[in-house]
Parts: sequence; C-alpha cells; structure tokens
Amino acid sequence: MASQQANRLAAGGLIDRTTPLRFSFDGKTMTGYAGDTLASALVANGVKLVGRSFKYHRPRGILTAGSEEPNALVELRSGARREPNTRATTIELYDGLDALSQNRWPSLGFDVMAVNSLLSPIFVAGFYYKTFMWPAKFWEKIYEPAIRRAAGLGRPSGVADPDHYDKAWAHCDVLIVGSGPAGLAAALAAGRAGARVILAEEDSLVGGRLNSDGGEIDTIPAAEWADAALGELRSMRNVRVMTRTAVFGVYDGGTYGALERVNDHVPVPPKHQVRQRLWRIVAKRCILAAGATERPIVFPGNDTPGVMMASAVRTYIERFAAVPGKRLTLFTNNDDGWRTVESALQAGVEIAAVIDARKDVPARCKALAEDDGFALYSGNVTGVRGGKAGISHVDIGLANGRRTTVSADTLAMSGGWNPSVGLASHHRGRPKWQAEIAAFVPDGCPPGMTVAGAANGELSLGACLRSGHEAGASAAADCGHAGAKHTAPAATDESVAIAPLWHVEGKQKAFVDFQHDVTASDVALAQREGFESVEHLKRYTTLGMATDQGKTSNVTGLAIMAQLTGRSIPQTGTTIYRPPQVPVAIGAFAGHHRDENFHATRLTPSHHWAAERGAVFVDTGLWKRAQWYPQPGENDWLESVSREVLAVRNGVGFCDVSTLGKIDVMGKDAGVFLDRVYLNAFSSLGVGKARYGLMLREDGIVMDDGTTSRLAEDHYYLTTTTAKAGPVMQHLEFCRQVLWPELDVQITSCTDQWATFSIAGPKTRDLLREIVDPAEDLSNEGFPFMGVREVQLRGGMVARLFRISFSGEMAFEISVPARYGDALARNLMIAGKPFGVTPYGTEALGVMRIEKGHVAGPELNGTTTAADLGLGKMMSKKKDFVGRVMAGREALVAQDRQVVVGIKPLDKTRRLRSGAHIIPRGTMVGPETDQGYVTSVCYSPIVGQWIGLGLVERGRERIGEIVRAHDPLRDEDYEVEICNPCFYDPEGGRQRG
Amino acid sequence: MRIACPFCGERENGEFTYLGDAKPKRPFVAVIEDGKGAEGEQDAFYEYVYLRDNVAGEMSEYWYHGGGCRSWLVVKRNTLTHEILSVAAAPGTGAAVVDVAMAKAGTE
Amino acid sequence: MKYSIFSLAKAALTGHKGWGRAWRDAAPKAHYDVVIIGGGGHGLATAYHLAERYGIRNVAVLEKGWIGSGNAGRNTTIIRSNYGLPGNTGFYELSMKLWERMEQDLNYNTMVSQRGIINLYHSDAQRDAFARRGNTMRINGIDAELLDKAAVRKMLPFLNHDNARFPIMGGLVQRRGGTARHDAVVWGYARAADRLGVDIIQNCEVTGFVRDHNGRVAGVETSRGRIGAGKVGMAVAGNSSRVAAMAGLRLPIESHVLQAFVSEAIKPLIPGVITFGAGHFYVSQSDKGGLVFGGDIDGYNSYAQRGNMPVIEDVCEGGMALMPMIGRVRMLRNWGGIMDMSMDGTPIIDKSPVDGLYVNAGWCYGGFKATPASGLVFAHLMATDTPHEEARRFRLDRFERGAMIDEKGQGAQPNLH
Amino acid sequence: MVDFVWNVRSPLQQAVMPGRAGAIVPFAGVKLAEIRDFDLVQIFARRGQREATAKAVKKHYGVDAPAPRQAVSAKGATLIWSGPDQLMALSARKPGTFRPVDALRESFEGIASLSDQSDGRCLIRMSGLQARAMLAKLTSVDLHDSVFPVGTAATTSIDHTAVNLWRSENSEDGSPVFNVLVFSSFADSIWHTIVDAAAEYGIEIETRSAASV
Repeated sequence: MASQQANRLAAGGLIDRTTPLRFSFDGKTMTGYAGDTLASALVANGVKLVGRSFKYHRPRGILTAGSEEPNALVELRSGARREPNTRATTIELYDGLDALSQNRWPSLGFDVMAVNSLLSPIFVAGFYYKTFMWPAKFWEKIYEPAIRRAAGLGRPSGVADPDHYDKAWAHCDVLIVGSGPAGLAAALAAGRAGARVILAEEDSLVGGRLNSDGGEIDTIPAAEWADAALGELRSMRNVRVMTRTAVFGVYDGGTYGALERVNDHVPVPPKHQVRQRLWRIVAKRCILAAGATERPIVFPGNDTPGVMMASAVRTYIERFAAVPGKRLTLFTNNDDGWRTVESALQAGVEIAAVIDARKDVPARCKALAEDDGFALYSGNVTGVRGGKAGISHVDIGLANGRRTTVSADTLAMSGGWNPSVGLASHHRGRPKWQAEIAAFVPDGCPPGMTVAGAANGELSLGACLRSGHEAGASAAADCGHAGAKHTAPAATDESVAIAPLWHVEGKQKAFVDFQHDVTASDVALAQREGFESVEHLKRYTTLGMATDQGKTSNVTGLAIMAQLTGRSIPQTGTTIYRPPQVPVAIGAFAGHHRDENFHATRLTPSHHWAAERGAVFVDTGLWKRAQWYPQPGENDWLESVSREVLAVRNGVGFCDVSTLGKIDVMGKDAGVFLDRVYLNAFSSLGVGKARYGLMLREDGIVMDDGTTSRLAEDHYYLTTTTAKAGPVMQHLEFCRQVLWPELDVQITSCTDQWATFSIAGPKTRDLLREIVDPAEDLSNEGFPFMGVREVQLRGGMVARLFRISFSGEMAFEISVPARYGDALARNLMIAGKPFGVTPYGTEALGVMRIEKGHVAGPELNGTTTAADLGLGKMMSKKKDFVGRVMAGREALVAQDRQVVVGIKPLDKTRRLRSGAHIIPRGTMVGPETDQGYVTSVCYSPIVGQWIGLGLVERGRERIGEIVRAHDPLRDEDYEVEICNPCFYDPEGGRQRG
Repeated sequence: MRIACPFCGERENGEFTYLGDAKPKRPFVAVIEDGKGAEGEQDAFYEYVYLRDNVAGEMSEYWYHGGGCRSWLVVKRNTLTHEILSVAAAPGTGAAVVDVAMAKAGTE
Repeated sequence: MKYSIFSLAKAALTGHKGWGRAWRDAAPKAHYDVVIIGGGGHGLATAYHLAERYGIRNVAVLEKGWIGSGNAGRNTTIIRSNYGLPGNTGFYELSMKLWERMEQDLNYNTMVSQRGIINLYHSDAQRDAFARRGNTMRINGIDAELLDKAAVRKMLPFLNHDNARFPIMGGLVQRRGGTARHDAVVWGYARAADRLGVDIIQNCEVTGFVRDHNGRVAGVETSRGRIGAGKVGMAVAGNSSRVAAMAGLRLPIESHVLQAFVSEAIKPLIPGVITFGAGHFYVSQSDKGGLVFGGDIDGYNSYAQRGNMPVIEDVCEGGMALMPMIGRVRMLRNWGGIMDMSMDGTPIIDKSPVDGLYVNAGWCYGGFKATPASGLVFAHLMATDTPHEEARRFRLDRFERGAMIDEKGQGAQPNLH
Repeated sequence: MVDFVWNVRSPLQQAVMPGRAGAIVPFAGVKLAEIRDFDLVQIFARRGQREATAKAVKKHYGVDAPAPRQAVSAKGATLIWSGPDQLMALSARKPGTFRPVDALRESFEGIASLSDQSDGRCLIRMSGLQARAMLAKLTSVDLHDSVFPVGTAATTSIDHTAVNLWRSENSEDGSPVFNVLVFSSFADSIWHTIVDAAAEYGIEIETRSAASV
C-alpha cells in the first residue's frame, strides 16, 4: 500500500508507519499513516490541486501546514456529519476518512465557475456596489439569486448534527497557550514552582515548531527534549496538558474560551462521548506562547498549486516525511527561509534555485548554495508558469535588471513571520510594529496575560526558551508559587535577519488574500477610491474576512496599502482582532443545551398523575402544565375544555396551580414592607385572611398581581403569577436589601415546597367535607370568603386551605407539602367521585377567568396601569408605594387610554380571535381609527358563544357600543359589542356563597 | 466577567443579573395625603426612574446574585474596560442592621 | 463617474485606473450651516437628505474615526417594518419604503434584499401578540402574514419541528423584510451626499460645544479645531450620553454591548431572516454565504465593544435549538457594538433643551433598519424646526409625560428592551 | 367513607432508576444517589440578630453555626450555609411530622425566620473518581481540593438554576463526595443533565433514605 505514496520519504518523521490508513479524496482512495494530517497524506500521495478559490474559482494547492490554511478546505465526512470548510492541514487522518473538495462544479479539475476568472477584469473589488441596479426589479429576480448561488464554500449537511457536545469549566493559576519551545519552557517553570498549570495545545502533539525545525536543546535533539518535557509535565499532579485544545478567546476576569476536539480524529465518537467540548478556563495568569505564522509574499502567480510556505515545506518533510515536490525553489527575504533548503537537501530533494530578495545574502547561505551546487539569485519572483497541476517554471527578475527562469515543481516562499497576536488583542489592544523582524508584536495585552516566544517576536529557539521559562516562573510567583530556581533550557540563537518585502509587481495576478481572491491591484483600487483606512480596505475588498481571518493576508495587505499611501506600516495600523481565534463549531457553544434540553423543564407535583390521565401539556415559561384532559369520544380540545368548564360551574373540579410563585415574607416589618410593595394595604390584613394585591413597577405600570395571606403576625404568604415569580422575587429582594434595609423582613421562595390545587364549583364544600377532618368548620361563617387556615385532612395529613376564587365559583385553594401533591390529586378524585369531580387544565382555568373578567398576562402586558385594568380604585391614597408617583403622569391618566372591556361578537356563532383590532363602525380602517384590540378570547359554554377581553380606547364609556373586530391577518372583519368584562355572576354571589 | 460576591467568592457573570447605575436614589416620601406626597415629587421620580449619567468609566452599579446567595451587590466597574474595582454588599443583605437615619440620608 | 455596468466595463479596459475617490477627503471649513456629529448611517443619511430634499448643502459630517466605524458596520444588517405601536409602525414603514428605492436614489448598490423575515411563535400568548402586531401592520398598509405550524414547516422544513423544547407553532411573516449590505449603505450615502456638496470629515472628534452669549450652540470644538455651525445635530448612537454630556444634558439612555456573529461561508441554506421566539436568536445568510446571527445584549452597561461568554453560549444554544443542522458550522467572527438603549426601547429624535442642538439617539436594536428614515426625519427636524409627521412621537419629553412607546412592555429597564 | 392514604412521591421517582447507566466500564466513575426522606428548614436571621441566631444554633444543634461557605455536621443534622446570615438545616425526617419548623420555633422565636423547604428541594449525592470531572461540566465553582476541601459549601447555579452544593467526607475509595440541593420542580430535568454529564464515565445509581446516610 505504501508504494502509492510517491512523495513519502523512506524514513523519518513522526508518523507511525506500522499503522497505514486508507482514506479518500474526491472519491479517489489513497493511503497514509497514523500521525498524518489529511494535508500531509495528500502531499505524500503527490496531490497538488486541493481546492478552488471563492470568487474566481482558481485552482489552489496546500499553502500551509497549520490552522491558518486558506486554500486546502474540504468537506469532511458525509451525510449528517458532513462538515464544510474543514482545513485539510488540521484534520488528523483516520481509517476510512472521506473528504471532498468544495466550491467547484462539476469537478475539481474542471470547474465551470472558473469562467469567473475570465470576468475578473470586471469582477474587481467592490464591483457589485457599482452595478446590478437597473432595472430595479432585476436585483430580486436575477442578480441576487445568481450571486447567492455562487455564495459560500462548502455545503453544510442540511440535517441535524447527530453528535453530542458538552461544556466544562477548568480553573488554574497559569494557563499556557501553545506548547512550542516557549510554552513547554513556561509550563516546566510554572509547574516546577508548584502552580496549577494548564498547557493547551491545538495540535495533537506538543512541541509546535520543534516537530518541524529540528535543532538541539540542552544538547539533545529538540524533539527528544520535547518528549522529556512532556513526560515531566505529565508526572506533575498540578499540571494538566490539554492537546487538541485551541484557546480561541479571551474574556473578562481571566476567562478563556477553548475548544477541545475530543473525537474529531476518529470516524464517529464512541457511545456516550462527545465530539467536542467547550472549555471556559479561569486562569489567574495566562502566558501566550502561540508562536508565529509565516507570511506569504505577494508576487505574480503566487497562488499556483505548488507554491507553499517555506515553513510548511519543512513541516511536511520533517514531521510527516512527505516531500511536496521533487525540485524545489525557495523565494525568501529572510534567513529563516533558508532552513527549508537545509531540510530539503537532507531529504534528498533537489534544489533548483534560491531567490533571495535581500541585497546582502549572508555568507553562510552563499556557502550552502556553493557547496550543494544550486543557483542563488538575488532578485524577485516575477511570475509562475504552470496550471492546476502545479507549477513548472519560476520566472525571476534579477537584481541586476535581467530575467531568468528555473524549472521547479515546488516554490517555497517565506516573507517573514507574523507573531500570533490575536489573543493578545482580544481586549482591543493594538499590536505594535517591531522593525527588526518586520512584524507586529503584542501590546496592551488583556489583564493577566504575558506573551512569550515567537508570539512576542522572539523568533530564535534560544530566545523562545528563555522567555518562556521566565514568563512561566514569574506567572507562578505572581500566584504565590515561588519555588526553587531553575535555569532556562538552552539552545542556540540562530539568525532571523529579514529585509521586508511585501509585493512584487508583474502581469499575473498577485494574491494577498488567497481564499477571497483579493489581489494587490484590488488594494490599489480601494486606495484610489478612498478606502484607505484598513477597516475600509477590509470591508471594501473583503481582505482578511475569509475563514483564516486574515492570518496569512492582513499584514501584507496593510503593508501594501502603506506603500500606496506613503504612510508607514504602524501609521496604517491593523484591523481589530476578533474572537474566535480559530473558528469554533456552533454546536460546541451550545453543548448539552439543544433539542429538548435547550432549557430546563419544571414539573408540577401532579405531573405524573396528569400524564397517567392523558393530559395534554402546555409550556408555561419553563413549566409543563396540564392544559386539558381529553376524554374518550371527544373530538377536539374545545369539547374537552368546555366539558371541564361546565363540570366546574355545575359541580366541582380541581386544577394544579402549584406553578404560581409563592414567597414567605417574614419578620416584624413584613406588613409595612408589603404596604410599600403593593398599591393596596396589607399591614391592616388580619391573621388568617387573604387579600388580592396589585404591584406596580416604579414607572407606574402594573407589574404583577396575586393573593397574599397573613399566616401569622410576622408571616405573610405571597403569591405571584407563574410568569413573574422570578422577577417579583428579585424585586422584593431589591426592596428589602436596597430600598428599605431598615425594615426587618426576610424573604424566601417556597414555590416548590407546596403542591397547591384550586378546587372550584358549587360542590366544592361537599368534596372537601369528604377529605377534611369532620371537626373542621367549612361553613360560610366558619370559613368565610378570603379566609385562610390550616386544617387536618383525613388519613393523617395537614393542609393549608385558602378560600379564594379565580373562577368565580365557590372555591378553595388547598396546599400540602409537595411530596403529597400526587396523593392529593388521587385523593381528591376519590373524595369527589360522588360529586362527579373533574380535573381541569389551564385552558378551562383561562375560560373561567375570562368569563369573570379577571385580568391576566395578556392584559398585564407591561404597558397597562391599574386604572386601565379597572383596578384604579385599589390604589391607596394614604401611603407611599412603588410606582405611586409615576403612575400619575398625564399620559397615564389621560381619558382616552385603552382600558379593559368585555367583547362579544354579535353573531353568536362567530369565533372571536385575539389580536383582532377594534375599529368604530362606519369608518375607514387606518391608524387613526385603530382604537384597541382583543387581548384574550375563549369559547364560553356558559354564555354560549365566543367572548373576550380587550383594551379599547375609552372603553368603559362605550359599554353597549357596536364596533368592528378587524382581523386582516385572518381575513376577518365582524361586528362585536363592547360589554362589561364580567360575563358571569357579576354580583359575585357564587364565590361568596 | 467574574464578580467576587462578598459572600460566595468569585463567580462568572452568568450567575448575576444587572439592574444598572447605583447612583440614583429613590426619593424618600414620608407623608402622603390624598395620594400625594411632597412638592416636586414627580420631577424627582422622573430623574430617579429615567435619567442616567451613563458613565463611560468607573461606575457603581447594582448586580443581583440570583444564581447564588440572592444578595444585591454594589459593584464598582469600569464600563470602558469591564474591569471590576470593588464589590460590596447592598446595605440590607442578610441580617445587617442599617442605621435608619443613615439610610434616609442615603435615599434623600 | 456614475456607477453602472457600462462605466464598470469601460473602466475594466483601463485596469480600473480611472475611478476617483468615492467621497472627497474634505478638510473642515470654519463654518457650516449644519454640522452633523457622527459619520455613521444616520448622520450621513441626514446630511444627504438635508442637501437633497431640503436644499441645505453647506453641511459637514464629523466622524471621529472612519465613516461607518460604529454600529453602521457592526449590525446584523436586518431591515423590516414589523412594529406594533403607534409611532414606530409608520416610521419604520417610511424607512422600508426608502430602502426599496435606495439603490436608484443613491446610484449605489446597497444590496437591499427583500427575502422576508419570519418571527416564530411557540405559544398561544406569543401568537396572540403577533396577531395584534401583524394586524397593526396591515392597518398601516404594511404587508404581514400569520402562518400556522404547517405553513412554517413547509416554508422552513429544516427547522427543529419535531423534538424541540418549545415547539414552533407558527410565525409572523413580513415578506418585504430582509437585509441590506451595511457598509455599502454608509458608502452610498457618503458618496451621494458628497456629490451634493456635503463635507465628510473623518478622524475629526468632537470634544466640546461652542455656545454663543445666549447659550445657543454655535459650533463644535474638534480634534481638528473649532468648527462653527448654525445648527448641530448629533447622530452618535452608542455614545449619545457622552456627547450630550458635553452640552450638559442627561438622557434617558444607557449604553449596552450587543454581540453579533458570523459563521464561515457556506452554500446557501437560509432563505430570509428567521427569529426564534423561544430564545434569543435571529439569523440570516449573507450574499457571501456566512450565517449572520445574534441575540440579546449582554445586559450590563458597557462602552467596550466586546462581550462575554454567557451571551455567546446563550445565542448558540438558541441557534442549535432552532436548527440543529448548524452544529458543525463554525462561528468565524464575533464582535460587539454599543447600543443606545433607551428607557422604553424606542428612539428619540427631537430638539434638545439646548438651543441649536438636535438629538437623534436611543436606537436600541433598531438603528440599522431605521437608517434612511432616521436621516430623512432628522433632516426635516433640523431644516424646519418641526418634527416630521412620522417622528412626532419620538419626543424627549415623552417620559415626563408618561407617553412611552414600549413595544416589549419592560418599563424603564433598558437592558430588557 | 373511605379513608385516605397519603403516599409520598419524590419528584425524582420517575427519573432515578437504580442500577448502572452510561458507558459500560468495570468500575463506574460516578455514583449518583437520590437521598430521600429529609427535613430541610431555612433559618434566616432577623435584622440585628446575627449573633443571637448563631447562639441559638449552637444551643439547638450543639455546634457552631456554619461560617460562610461552610457546611457542618451536627448531631442529627447538617447545617449548610446558604447566604449571608442564612443556613439550611438538613436532617432525617421524623415519621409523622408535617411541620419541621415547629421543632425549631421555640429556639428561634423572634431571632430568626424559619421557612420549611423539605419539599422544595431534592438532594442528590455524587461521588466516585470522576465526580469532580463530571461536576466541572455543571458548575463554574472551582472544586479543586485546595479551594473546595471537605466541608465547603456554595450557592451556585446548574442549568441556570440556583442550587446548594457542599462537600462531605470522602468516600471509602478516597474519592470526593458532593451533595447538591436542587429545586424540586427542576429535579427531574437536572437529574437528566447530570446523567448526561456523567454518562461517559459510567454511572452507578441508587436511592437512599436520609436516615441511612
């Protein structure tokens, strides 16, 4: 099998030759080894063409060997696991891996859309802003659909992601980002000092460039040193090494976002395991040792397959034992690029030539060329010949003005190194220019962060180790771990001399942003049109907005802009670095919280019992509530609900109302406290009594309502609506702790403590007499309306009984400790059997409250006042309370406000719908005649028709008026009568009787 | 963001909810007659409820540790950098006793 | 040069060497009839309308950085006019009508794309609220449709219809809603205003107001010197309080951070704009292929233009709950803008209590979609000293009067709007 | 007349299925137990009664009231700090009591407010060698030995829901033991979240009575 791997070296590399792996790319089956990436396996198999660019669909090869790759993006896996835009350079090879190239049709080799390249004289930066405007309707019909068809790179699966994700927290003293020489040295120093350390490495291997660049540390080969360092780190209990973990963002308070690719290196995650895990790492100190990214040079034809970063060539040779070509040319402006020549020579690759753009090429390099007999040119690459199969020749403009050509199948380029400043700039710190390395280095780091090694512009191995060691030791010391002194690992400081070179002019297109096809001439066009700010340049040309976020393009782009405008590079400045530093799957940010687990679910104490009876449940906030209980033979919900309503009105029913917020308000000032919170008085409420209360916001608008009882002199029991339980609790705590801290009040939620059922209907007492201890007096005198007390139940149970009514019927609420809620439901069924007891759901509850004209959520909508709701008279005039003053503003007491009224269609067979608007009869429909709307509706089996509540301008003066319910959304318009909101027993005799 | 609750220790901001500027104080209305309090109270409440300095820089603000100990906190924070300079408990957390005169002075 | 396919083709022949600056790099003059502070969409649109409709051409737009560097370049590009309360409904529809002719008005393709917006509902109460709103829209002559469960499933089959925590029960659709290319709006207005003589002055930060002996605003102090002005308008959402403070004003506004997100470019997946009613998530797909999405503000006052993890997670949880097919799509970029969150969630366009100073502020989440109308009504106010008919309710004194326009019903709690 | 039987039903009755769950491994990495039949009273000192409440706690339970972020074991009860000047008193339920507050009333009359939470919470105990790794998915609290030793208590959130979390004595295999009180109405949902978080480590599930713990 290995024989297929034409470009695989016979020996060397960090691959496991005993584990061959089969994979396919665009349907072609190939072989690689464990330890390969998809990119290295493709290199080993001699594959040059791997993708097409976004705009011009130009053929592209592998450019890099890391997460900055702009070209080699593939659709990985198939079916529901298909994953677009995945970098071949970071995919670990596994057996059976399948990948497809993307953004091409019908095939990678022959792509119809490559015609765009022919139109490139017109398709320049921002061309679409100048055209596609006439005729206007063509945009929607023709232009935009065409543009949208061309949009995007890879195809998403289009079906639900079958894998799982989770999220976790980690805490440490020192977080080290990157495990290259600086990161390892930092981890050793901090770990030995005793600090809690997390070393995060995005690669599957630690070592960073040590795995690609060779060299010696402490007199042993660098890779061996890295192994030993890892061994020591793994032996320390205070150090946690996290590979395959990319730190992607820096947030406030020392919180770092990181993504662990737990199972991306296997075909399918094992059962019970996640694909990826999102970490929030809380660190007192962070050492950014993320290294640097080699940058391309912008020269004509620089996007031809076979043009590769010099460091990537080295990585493929040294780490993966795969050579990108047989005949290599190097184009460099710095010493570091020359290391690729050394690497290639050792691997037996023929060096066609080296083109060094510098005036003075170091003698060491000259000697190398001489010894190994390859041509060394002082000049620039001015063109590349070849095509989608790769380059064949390199055209060179010599420093002396002449031209020459060399044949080569690989062109390695090195424009210098850009420190990875991204994470250091996430708090909007702007990096500063460092002329010696012709690159930006971090400045103004987030609090707690220091930068070490190449990320800080220290490009030699020796400097990396020293700065890493120092940063590690001092971060540990900052966290109180001084530890014994150790010396930094030692290595030579090889030369990294550079003479900046950004752009070589020529006839062919010279690419700045490879993926987005932004060329040097696009930058020039932007400059001509005044888009000189780097942010304008980015937005106008889309430079740096590709999936690599400009890691390979930003600095060159702005350097070219600097040249064009005559400003310096630091004057030109950088764009803002934004998280995530590497793209992160949306699924990972969601973790467990998807599908049914999107939000938590709250269940009532009688949930199980209701489910047994076949209840239909409805979501009310986080709660599941029984909406109605269908019975055999019922055709629809309305039949069930009407049955439940009539059963209550004529007999007795019960409903679980445990979802209402319940709050113990205790302490000697509890009454005074409630006086200030509610617009009506509570300190005057007698023990053993309940009262309806209304709460305003400080802006005078109604916040919530509910019944509050006084259980003892210093103990009130307050209830809220289901929806507002949380906000009211928070508000009460604010009042207690901030507004009136002098009051002796303690507040505790007891919502979940009690199972509470409303028992309603004329036969309520009959039912209760079955279950309540016969010694308890439930008569109107013994237990009057709005009375509250504890009672004994038969069978040895104690309950709280409240004589309050939401339905307008004779009713009690009964509460038992929640563990008995299920039993209470079952026992109420037994006790009520002789009276035809009927459990009812929220829908019947709603019908009865509308019949009674009680306001609820749709009327308490955050814009209504007490007076709007018909409850203005409740407002106390003797005390201050929250919202009192602001409720008096002119527009809130205006006569023409929309107020709550009843509404019923004239045609009794007509269904009334919520959201219909109220328009006076005989007027044109328009904003000026829109006088309100229907807030709540139900079919009332008692009234025998659909009825509703509404908010209508001057409604209370208009009882009896016929108006239109205008409902264009549902194509309806019908006449309705404005009526008293109470449709049932307006005198209230039934609930008091 | 991480807020060091004086009772619970440092926690991520997801455990807290935010109310806003702690500088505006609710006007104190001692006596109410026929639904009305002091002269000019509507202006005072308008300022309290609606007008904000909206500080760009250090600001004292109310946060509620609802996902923890249910304490209201006064957090001094820089709105330009999100740096937290101090965290203190609101005067009435726990069983704390507040000097009524001081409390009134603080709310007037 | 007028923009068209012909001029573009012609320019291609000469390697596009002939294009000049889209707008002049103007240096500040000593005095203007009107100075607009803020070179975002609103400020530039105001200047354009002042020149184009009201004939006031001696106008400068002062921008402290590069034009469009504030919220104009940070939003999620949604346009819609599906508001439910008097004051908002007509105003946003005016804006929508201006969007629909923007490209022809400005000779600039701002890629206004009316692919529709749907607000999903998940409960009867939400449906009823949407029905009320949709009917308001229809009564105001705005397109709106209320879809039921089956219709939404047909329209958006890829949503999570089957195992959702809060099942989708339907949606309110405005087919004229959609998106526009936000940066292009800025550039289009800048170029059009520039052609009418407006000076667009970048890197010019206002540091104070100049007052005459009557206390009237007579100009501004800037990082590029003093500039006299007959009238000064501020359109600096996100920083309104800071600029107003220079004139001694306090506003009913807080600055909050709103995060936005874009995914890697993928082949077209989502037809229009979708908002999830059971969480905090909305999404559209750009013409380049990125999913553009967002959710709630972080919830605390901030001028930092960046947010924190809880909201990022919250937004993505909403996304995954709504359409679990995006699990493997990667978030590419995440950024923050500073929102002017007003006390009722509704903007303020009014004369300020200081003579000569005009306020355009408090846009909350609604700033981008309002851009053309905001410019028009603000220009009207500044030119005529009377509020435009469609902005007559956006008054500064509405809080004192109790005439709030509170679509969400959250009261004076800016982070809940 | 029939007489009525008052069966107790835990909110976790349906969710908790004793036995093994999750990954099939020789030794479960996480052990989960629902502890039932407990009384839980919140004791909240009144204004100015901080010291008096501490004294009353000492007198009633025979131990010092828990310092902030501490849980202490007393005879027959565990006292868990739950906020400033607040604590939760957890004890095995005495059969036939409906008002555990009654037994405390005399000791705390006028000093502290008492609120019965016996049914407001469910108690879940987590142990095993991977319990800490599992909890790291649920809570942002640092549970490292140096920060969260035995006897530490925290009020924090799981799934955006407030919980009381404390660490008790290590189990016999030396692994840490964590206890969490969750609101009863959330218990079923949070249990599933916990099981999902623990699944990869292998889970052993049981129910126990508070009296046997």
